[in-house]
Amino acid sequence: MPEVHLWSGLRALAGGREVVEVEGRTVGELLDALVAAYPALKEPIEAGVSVAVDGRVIASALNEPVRPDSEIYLMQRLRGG
Amino acid sequence: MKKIHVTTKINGDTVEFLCDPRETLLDVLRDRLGLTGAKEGCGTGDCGACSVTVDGRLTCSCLMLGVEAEGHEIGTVEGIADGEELHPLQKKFIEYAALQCGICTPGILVAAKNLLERNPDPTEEEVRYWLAGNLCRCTGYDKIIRAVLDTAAEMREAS
Amino acid sequence: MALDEYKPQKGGSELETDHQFKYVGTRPDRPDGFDKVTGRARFGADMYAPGMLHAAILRSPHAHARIVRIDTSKAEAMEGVKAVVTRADFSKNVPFAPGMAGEFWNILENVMAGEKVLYDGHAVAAVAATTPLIARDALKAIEVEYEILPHVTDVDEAMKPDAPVIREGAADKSVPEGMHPNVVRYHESGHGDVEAGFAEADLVIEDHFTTEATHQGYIEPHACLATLGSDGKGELWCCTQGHWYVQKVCAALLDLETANLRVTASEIGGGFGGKTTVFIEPVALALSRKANRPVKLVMSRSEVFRATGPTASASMDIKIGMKKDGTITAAKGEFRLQGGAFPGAPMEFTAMCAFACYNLKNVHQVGYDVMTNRPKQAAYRAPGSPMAAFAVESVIDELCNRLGLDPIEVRLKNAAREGTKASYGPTFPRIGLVETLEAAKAHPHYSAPLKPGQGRGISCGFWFNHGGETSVSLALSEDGSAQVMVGTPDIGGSRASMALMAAEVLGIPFEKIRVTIADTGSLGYNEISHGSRVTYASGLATIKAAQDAVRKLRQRAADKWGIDVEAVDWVDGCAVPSGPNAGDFDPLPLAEITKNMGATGGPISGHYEATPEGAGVSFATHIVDAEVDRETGSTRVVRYTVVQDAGKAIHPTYVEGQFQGGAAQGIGWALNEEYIYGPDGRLQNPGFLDYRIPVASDLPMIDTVIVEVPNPGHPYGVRGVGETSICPPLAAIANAVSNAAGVRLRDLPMRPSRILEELEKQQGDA
Amino acid sequence: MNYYKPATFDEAIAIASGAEGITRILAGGTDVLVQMRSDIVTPDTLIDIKAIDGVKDITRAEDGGWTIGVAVCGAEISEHPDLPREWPGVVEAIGLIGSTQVQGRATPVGNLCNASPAADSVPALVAAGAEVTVQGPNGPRRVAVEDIPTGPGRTSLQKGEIITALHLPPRGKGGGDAYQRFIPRTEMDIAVVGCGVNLRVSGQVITEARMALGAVAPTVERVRGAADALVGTKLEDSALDALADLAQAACNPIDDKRGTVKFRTHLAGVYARRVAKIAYERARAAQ
Repeated sequence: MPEVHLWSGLRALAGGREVVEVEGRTVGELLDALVAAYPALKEPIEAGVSVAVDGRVIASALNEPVRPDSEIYLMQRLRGG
Repeated sequence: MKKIHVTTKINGDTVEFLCDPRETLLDVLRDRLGLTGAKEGCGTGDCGACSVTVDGRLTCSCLMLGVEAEGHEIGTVEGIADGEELHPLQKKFIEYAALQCGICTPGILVAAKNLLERNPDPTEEEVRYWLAGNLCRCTGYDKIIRAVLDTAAEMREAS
Repeated sequence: MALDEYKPQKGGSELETDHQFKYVGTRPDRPDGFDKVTGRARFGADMYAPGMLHAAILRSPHAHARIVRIDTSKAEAMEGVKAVVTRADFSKNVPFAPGMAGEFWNILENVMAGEKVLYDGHAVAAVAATTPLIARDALKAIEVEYEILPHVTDVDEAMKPDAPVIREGAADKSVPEGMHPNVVRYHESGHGDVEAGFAEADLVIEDHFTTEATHQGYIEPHACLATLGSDGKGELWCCTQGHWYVQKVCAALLDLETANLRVTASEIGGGFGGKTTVFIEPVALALSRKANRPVKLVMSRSEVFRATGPTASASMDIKIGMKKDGTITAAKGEFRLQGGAFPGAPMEFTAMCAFACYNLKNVHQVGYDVMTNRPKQAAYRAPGSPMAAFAVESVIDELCNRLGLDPIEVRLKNAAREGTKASYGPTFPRIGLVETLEAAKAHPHYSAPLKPGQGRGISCGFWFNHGGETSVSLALSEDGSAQVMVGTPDIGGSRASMALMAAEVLGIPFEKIRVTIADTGSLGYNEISHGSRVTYASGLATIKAAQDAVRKLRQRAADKWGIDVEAVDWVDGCAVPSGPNAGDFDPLPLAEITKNMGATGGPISGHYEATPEGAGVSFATHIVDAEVDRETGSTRVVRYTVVQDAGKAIHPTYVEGQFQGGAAQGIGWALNEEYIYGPDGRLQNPGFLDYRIPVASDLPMIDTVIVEVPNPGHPYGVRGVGETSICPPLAAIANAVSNAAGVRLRDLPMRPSRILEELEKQQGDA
Repeated sequence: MNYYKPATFDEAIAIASGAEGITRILAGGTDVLVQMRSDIVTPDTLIDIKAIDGVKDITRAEDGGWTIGVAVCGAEISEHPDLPREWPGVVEAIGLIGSTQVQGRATPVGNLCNASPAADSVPALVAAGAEVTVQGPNGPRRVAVEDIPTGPGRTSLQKGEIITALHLPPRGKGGGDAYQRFIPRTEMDIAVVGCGVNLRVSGQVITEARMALGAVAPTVERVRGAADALVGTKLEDSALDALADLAQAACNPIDDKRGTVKFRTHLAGVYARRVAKIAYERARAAQ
């Protein structure tokens, strides 16, 4: 199962965990699984998160594939100038 | 408020218009005469985007009333090219990428052309100080200054 | 380095590894150059419509006040006034939500004040009249009664327990218990054990830094021309970095169907992030609907300063530990940013970018998003990153000075590389920081002697870059020329890069390609031109759309030759048999295929719609020499060199331009630009006279070095280049000035009086 | 707003005398138009004096000085064949007002009548001992430049009075003047401190000295003790010290967005020294 790293600000919403294991083959499935496991994450995830998959920052594509051994980090959604 | 009748010459053509005395020359050029090449970046003479010449002297058209144009000759960016032939400065600005967004470009071209008419061989410092009243936020001025200096060199060779 | 050293990343787009570029990397004249040097390019304020009205906005003179009463009747009764709008004329269906979740509500509240005015310049009403002068006179006839409330404009003051509350309930759940209601978002990230790391250090420096809010300072004020009927259908012409976003927001704020509002992006006179949101467009539309006439609305320069989106200001604490050999053992940062009277200060990017240049075992960063009575901040070129670099790179410079270490060697020693776990979490793919440092070290500037009174500063900088939703269409003409329709407004010459990439794929000359910025009715959705994404994402989509067209061209050749399409290659603008086995046919040029395309299967176009997610992060290293007049505190930047990784420079001249522009803006931010608020909470310098952006005589030539470490997420290796260039300057200049003056400058801008004060303190200490 | 373009000063004075509300004279317009655009002042009566005979002329006066017409713009003064040589400080000061574009319009008399304490041309004109002709319903009078501004935005001109000419005294032998200002950028800023110095020397010894400071008090401040500090000296360090002290003592500035009291006072001393040195070198070279 992929491990998802949360930024510290999210940890309080996920029972204090820094790393959460959830099932999913795409970014979208991971996010859905996260919200199912920790409903408090719904608000920040809906407000906009990017997902770093193996070092690549996925800003919005929910269909990006994820492998079981992928390195996954949630990040706040990018806004550029 | 009663409008005032004004007769002037713009880019060589006689032009007549009516304007409120509170309107600036820039307002008149843009809103009454359809000459939108001059831009309003500040309205207070601080950015130079509205630069025109009045009787050959460089001026901010936002710092002059439309009624003051009576009897004078105005030059705008629309009058810089000779028919279909671009002025050497215009060509060099494209070649050097001396513009990014292009909003300051008309004012800078009017100002630079006026400089080269007075001083065909300016130093880098002279160009920088002459153009200090023309703000550009995109380029850091590097390519603008190079384009003006190279145009000057080319025009000196050609003449 | 050759392209073929880089293998495709998992899930990324494939690099065209064996590509010998014919057009990409050349420097042709930009396609819109002629329009822009002759004055005929049409910017936001250059559009007129028959029967058009002129609008003006009434703005709050107070920093914080309750609106007790607005009486517009006298204005409405004036001859020539055709409509007056207030908040009542906008949607009631935009919900409030805490934090960033309520972004549409926040925009609505910012566009037209509701119950309270929240900053000096906040819009309270607007008028449309037959002339601009009547509209301005009518504003004076609108009566507004205010109940003045206490205000706060400083970030640290706004966090204190007794600070006035801007808005209860604006904080989202990320904010820890017990914080002031003005703290609306919170970020914390990092890894390792920083305290253990500090214990390993030979020298630990902890220091406090501040930066003031600055403005993007685009020369073109916001302008639009709106037409909207009570049938809910409208047209909008405006200068914006993203017209689909404008369409979406305006539709929401005015209860329209998005598709019924067609938005056309004018030429844009600079944006730098400041035109990524809306300010006047919904107001002009509301006036137009009410007056049933087209309405033109153009901001004055003072309105731009008072009521658009400057940057956040920042108050920062940095602590870094270093060993004698230059190894950084731990780093910690706390970043408090105010972004005006709304959530959104980019403190999470400040935190995430702060230490991103370094390979750190122990790192921790905290960010606070704080509301004050200032205008709602907007993005400005790598939002949040420059201030972080200023604080962090200043401390690293000080560590190098005190340990007697070379600043580039120390940075090389600690530099993030491929495989480094980034300070913000993930593992870096192929990145180019080391290459920029090596190039800076090798540059003659770095070893040039300094004159007395001069100091040298260096700094690195980092920005993420972005992809985003993108649509491109490419249509071939019968004569073999091509139109490319992209949806990202061209702020700095991107039409040229698009045409170069299309030329590369199609194999036809650059001059045969016309790039148009399509309106919202002519193309699928496109995200804003932001995040340095245009050459990356629209470029990628242009390449893919051109490849789609090429596939169709190959099919036509295959049909003509009676062979399989797989047996047809596309070489240099011609269909050719892929090998001897495919058959013996003469190359079929593009124009030969398009000449008869109507009769061979119909028009040929290429399309691409996607959200490319392979944007490559980028790094830069800047070298600055500055000179300080110790009698007056005046500073002059005398030499400047930018070294930055572009991935691949499609049009190198415009890449250099981005480097130079970012550096110049950084010089302004470092030395002279600042928002100055008086004790009354009013902005004191809303004009170019006292908001001092660099003028031509202030700056030296700005040298550039383009480093190319290709981004595996783009077919040609492009990384964004627009934003990273503003990340190092604040720190590089501060380091140069500090080294020239012999005192550490910790607060921006480094205005002369401030430098003088620091010099006096130094003399006092001595 | 009513706009008038009289052909004579008498006509202009008659209009100004009879006008109700706010009256402004329009020459270069670089302050008037900014105030109109920013909604600070919208005049009820605007009198454009550029059609009056002689307002664009620079003429040598009978005493060897100069008379400058009230509509002569900065660029025309800088381009004059003789004036910059005789009064380099005055011409430099006028040349520092605004950009090239502003130089094409702005006039020194407009700079004076705008009555900003930071006006660049005024300290140099005061140091030079310049005067203006003021004409009103009661006829013309000559007034020293330093007596025109009475406070920020206020002048001693009475209703119906108009300045009709600017006069520079004859330069004479051994005279030199200079003006410098401090600004944060290199151009386009309002002076944080401005300093004009005008000296006469005989050999190496200073025989006459005048100094004026801008932006350090509600009006441009003539530092009357400058002569005592400098006359009889060869501008030795002790004389410069005394001058700098005087300059700082003359300061009565405000804290504002452009500079603090402390900063302005400090700069006044720095610029008094710097500018006096330039004026001294020029005076010595002019013998």
